[in-house]
Amino acid sequence: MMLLLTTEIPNSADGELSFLIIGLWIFLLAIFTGIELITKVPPTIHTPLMSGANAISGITLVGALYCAGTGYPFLGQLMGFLAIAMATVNVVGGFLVTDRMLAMFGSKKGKKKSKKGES
Amino acid sequence: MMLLLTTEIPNSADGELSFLIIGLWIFLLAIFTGIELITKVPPTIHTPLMSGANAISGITLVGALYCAGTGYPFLGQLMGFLAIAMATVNVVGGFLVTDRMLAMFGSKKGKKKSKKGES
Amino acid sequence: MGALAFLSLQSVELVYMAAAFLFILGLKRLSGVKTARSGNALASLGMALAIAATLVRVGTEVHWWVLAGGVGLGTVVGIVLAVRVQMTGMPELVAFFNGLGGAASACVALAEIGKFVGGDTGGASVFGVRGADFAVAVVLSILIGAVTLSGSLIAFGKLAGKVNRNRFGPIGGRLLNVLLALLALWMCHLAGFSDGSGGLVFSYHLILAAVALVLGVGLVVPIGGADMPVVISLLNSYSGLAACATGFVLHNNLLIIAGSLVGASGLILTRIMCKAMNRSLVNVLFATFGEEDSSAKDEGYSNVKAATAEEAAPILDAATSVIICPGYGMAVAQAQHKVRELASILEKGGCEVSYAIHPVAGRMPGHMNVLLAEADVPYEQLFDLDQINGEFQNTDVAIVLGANDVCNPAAEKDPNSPIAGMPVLSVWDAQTVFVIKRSLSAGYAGIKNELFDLDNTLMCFGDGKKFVDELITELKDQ
Amino acid sequence: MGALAFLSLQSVELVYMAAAFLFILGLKRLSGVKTARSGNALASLGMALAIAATLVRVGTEVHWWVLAGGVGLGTVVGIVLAVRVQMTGMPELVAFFNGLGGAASACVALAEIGKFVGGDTGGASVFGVRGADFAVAVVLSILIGAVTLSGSLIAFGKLAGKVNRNRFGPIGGRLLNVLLALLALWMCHLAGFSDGSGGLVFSYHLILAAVALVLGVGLVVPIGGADMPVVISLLNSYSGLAACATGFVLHNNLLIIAGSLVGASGLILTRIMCKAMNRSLVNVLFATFGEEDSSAKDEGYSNVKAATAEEAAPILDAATSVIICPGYGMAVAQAQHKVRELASILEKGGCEVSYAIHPVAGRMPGHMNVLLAEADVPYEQLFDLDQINGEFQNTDVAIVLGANDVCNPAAEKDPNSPIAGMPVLSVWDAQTVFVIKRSLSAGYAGIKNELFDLDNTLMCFGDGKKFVDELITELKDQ
Ligand SMILES: NC(=O)c1ccc[n+]([C@@H]2O[C@H](COP(=O)([O-])OP(=O)(O)OC[C@H]3O[C@@H](n4cnc5c(N)ncnc54)[C@H](OP(=O)(O)O)[C@@H]3O)[C@@H](O)[C@H]2O)c1
Ligand SMILES: NC(=O)c1ccc[n+]([C@@H]2O[C@H](COP(=O)([O-])OP(=O)(O)OC[C@H]3O[C@@H](n4cnc5c(N)ncnc54)[C@H](OP(=O)(O)O)[C@@H]3O)[C@@H](O)[C@H]2O)c1
Repeated sequence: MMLLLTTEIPNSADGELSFLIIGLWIFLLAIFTGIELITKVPPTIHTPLMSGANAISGITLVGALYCAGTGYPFLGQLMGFLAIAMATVNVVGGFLVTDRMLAMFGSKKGKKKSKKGES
Repeated sequence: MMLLLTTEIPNSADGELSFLIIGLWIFLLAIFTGIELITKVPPTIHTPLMSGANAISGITLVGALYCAGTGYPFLGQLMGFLAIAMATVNVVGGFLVTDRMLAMFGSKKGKKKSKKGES
Repeated sequence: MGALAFLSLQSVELVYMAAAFLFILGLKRLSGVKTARSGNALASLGMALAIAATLVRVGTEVHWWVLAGGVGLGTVVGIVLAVRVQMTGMPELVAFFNGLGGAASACVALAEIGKFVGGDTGGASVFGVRGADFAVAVVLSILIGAVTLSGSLIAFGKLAGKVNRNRFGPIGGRLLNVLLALLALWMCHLAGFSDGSGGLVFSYHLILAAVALVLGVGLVVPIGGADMPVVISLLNSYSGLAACATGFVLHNNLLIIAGSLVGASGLILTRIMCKAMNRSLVNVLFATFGEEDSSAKDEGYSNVKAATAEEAAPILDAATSVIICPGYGMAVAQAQHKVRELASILEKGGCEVSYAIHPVAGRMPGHMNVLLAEADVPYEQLFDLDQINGEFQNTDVAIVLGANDVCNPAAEKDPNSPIAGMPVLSVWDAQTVFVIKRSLSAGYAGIKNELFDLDNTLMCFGDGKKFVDELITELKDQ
Repeated sequence: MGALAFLSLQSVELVYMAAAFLFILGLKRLSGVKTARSGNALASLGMALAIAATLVRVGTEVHWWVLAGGVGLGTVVGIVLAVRVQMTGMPELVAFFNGLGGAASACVALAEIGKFVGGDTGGASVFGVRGADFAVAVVLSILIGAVTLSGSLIAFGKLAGKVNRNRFGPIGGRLLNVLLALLALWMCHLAGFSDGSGGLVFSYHLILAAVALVLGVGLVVPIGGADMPVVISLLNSYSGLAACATGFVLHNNLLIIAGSLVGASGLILTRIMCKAMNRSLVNVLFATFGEEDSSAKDEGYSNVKAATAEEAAPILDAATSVIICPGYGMAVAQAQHKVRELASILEKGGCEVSYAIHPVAGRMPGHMNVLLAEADVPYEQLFDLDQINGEFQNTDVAIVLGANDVCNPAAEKDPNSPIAGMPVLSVWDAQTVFVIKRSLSAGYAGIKNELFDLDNTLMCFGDGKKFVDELITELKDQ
């Protein structure tokens, strides 16, 4: 009994803190982080930002992969398949196309150097 | 048994996620949020920022208050008393002095108006 | 396996943390043109890490057709779409991907419900067995995800010019939308909180998804085509929030974080666009703006002076400073490479060339920047509205290339204009203004542009690419 | 009570979330001079909320002398200190408060250990009973908290001029510090991971605290007085990290968040200062810089021209542009109000007055800004290094008021100088330079300043406030 008392945590014991609360903490902080980060992105790269953010939202893939596990009935499997396929398109396509766009922004460096070389 | 299976969460069940992991998640996000926020503070208010941040670090007071609860032996109580007293100085003094400084920054508005009135 | 699974859970969480870290770092690096590409690479590395860790955790007891089939199909389609798309098609592609992201979240939630009803629930409700937070998170995932899917597809169709209001008949009427929304809420309640056999509960969720799909259509159909970028950005934010909700369903912090980041990004871009157009989000979403038949507006001009390339070239040749103001027409004509060529020729002749980029020129924020970057225009020559608006008065020629609304003086002069108050490029301050477009027809906002009537304006009718090409030929000849 | 406590826990968490939100919002508002004060108010509201919720949760089964006594004493002391302090004493006060914050964290951890050993542990170690994360978090709290306390007090003493190296004899020697650090680590191990009776375990923790206190002294004593601001800022960051560790001890997310915010703030300010001095943090912490006897350096000047107020005033009267460069001496002399008065008189005479604020002028980042704000100098007249360095060449008179290192040409010209590479105010580009200080002695870096020898420099010897006052009198007379 005494032993139990000493191991009691004064504020919040693990078991008690529901995931809802944990998730809300994370959500609160992540929203703020997101706002601070995005407001710093210059208009020039808003289109790549949009498609890049889009690719990140494909994170659902991580959730979808768990749906491939056994224990899901057929309808669940079908939904899992759809989820995985669509999220993968979003991730693969999104990052690729963003990279294609940003590569164009980057390429100027080489060009300018050669320009300097010319003059 | 089947009921148990259906209530199993595929990824991470509450009970299992230790507070260490939760705390690390929170820490990661909070550090980023802090960095983004602070880099936006202009040099002009770096001194108030320092004392304001200092006041916020008095948050330990929240932890210290739990130490006033019964169940602590005398030494623990003594430590609790010290913690509460010191953290309170930090919080009360810190926010007050920051406000005093910032009030000086703000006061210019009134002054300028009167200046305009003069000319 | 208990202890092993526990360890594995902790280490998977650590990898997820690393992934979240990389996402944040990636977005941070997006704030500079030079670091942006590496930022995207970091974010995709984070995604790869998260996927790898998940695969390890999921293990080999899986339905392979689901896992391998889904990933394989998705990868192929993703690569093909990403490689094939042309820069002008970017807004459509983003809309399409976005829809898929939302749909995936909804499907994950449905799969969880499938698993739920696959077990023996004893006829209890989702809420009864799994608690309120699970029930709410699931229905939110489905609702937001499905609205995002159908809304994005409509936006896609509108951008591609394949969808218009009439195609959908009464759907999108204000009353119908309210009814649909109420129906969706009711289905949410039934799906999450009513007792019933597994089959019944699953059907409720499917019906909820169906209603949400129709609602998505109904919400986006009445919005004017010119406002699609705002809609897409908002839906982008929704797809993030759907991922967030899925995170609450699966108790997965990484999904919550990544979802929130995307949600914030979409919201901020939406706000930026609304500000640049000087309109409120409510006005964008619920006022049927710019969807009127815009072709009928090419009347009422009294002082139009047209010029051929032959006539325009000498003026350009004599100019010592030129500002090019591209708009959506440049994207349509894919004239960016020709524009760059024209600029090089002018620069060789000692003329100073800069580009004025309006924040909502084109059909996406930053649309013009991407196109001009594709054509290797140095970004030092690109200036935004505030930087360049004072410069027009010292400029010999302003070339308005396929832009219309973004240099419409009505925004400043006519307080009753639908675009009143929107900051515009004051091209009319330049000595001479060339307006290159195919006709006198209106832009996306569907309104008349007094600029075409001004004394110092020369209308250069023709396709953007073709006309610039003719200018180049003329200049080379001289 | 089980269910009630659970409910209460959830709602306390929600209040804590609101508090975290307010802290973040408060820091966000600190990014503008106009919103800063409301930001501080928001943060203190957050703190009040968090404290109130905690009090409710703690309930009435408490030791009242601990609760009421601690809060009462702390409030009185806090108010008295905050109201009494003069703006020049700000760096010391921040250092002092900072030490208390660290100490509080250490005490909370010790109290937890007190509670732990008060129960029946059966002779097991902290680790054995409460797990590795608790044990590590506790010893980190104590270690960081105690180092912060003693380090801050030494920094306080150095700033107030009450502490110097010799007072502590051998403490602070490099070897001794390494030994102390090793001892502290060993005590960490004993405290957290060794079995023993409750009394023994508690003693280990107390010894750890004692060793950490000595370590804090040892680490800060050898650091030069000029580098105290960097040290304070670093210790500020430590006090945040200590709060963070306490959060891990108590499983309290709010402590983790607030602690991280403070930790980040301290780190960033540290980095900014190091950059402004062009030195690395390692160099600041481990090179004994600027602590040499600086009074001996007022020799070696060959071309010093002194001027009285009577001689200087006419030059000032004739000037049409003046830049005032304040430094630590202005803080010492509390000359800011007089400076403002002088500026008003000059402005009335049609002269343009601005202030050049070096990022490390004074003894704290932003130190000069606070002082000048106190004297109601409009912040539109304040310019930082980059903005104003090009202006000196078009300026008639630069008044260097109690500044020294921040306008030492050696930083640019002598690559072997200890301050080589630090960006400085190029006051020497002005037509005439007035240097107002009491003697030819060196500044905090303890080095010679060639500025005093230049042809266009006039040395105005005297206390800053007194000399400016004399200038004012002269100008009024004319
Ligand atoms: N970018 C964004 O993020 C965003 C967001 C929300 C809303 N919007 C809206 O989108 C509009 C953008 O303005 P904008 O000035 O860029 O475009 P605009 O006002 O839509 O005008 C585009 C013009 O390009 C011309 N054009 C079309 N195809 C052409 C071709 N092949 N060659 C030459 N010209 C061609 C059209 O005239 P002809 O048919 O006569 O050729 C049309 O008047 C604004 O109304 C804005 O509010 C943009
Ligand atoms: N601000 C920060 O955040 C920070 C951070 C880290 C380091 N530091 C260091 O602090 C130094 C700041 O440079 P600084 O130029 O402001 O100050 P400084 O180099 O320390 O010089 C201050 C000068 O003020 C004079 N002075 C003292 N009392 C005076 C009085 N009553 N009336 C008139 N003059 C008086 C002193 O000369 P006399 O004795 O001849 O009067 C002294 O030379 C730099 O070395 C910087 O690296 C600052």
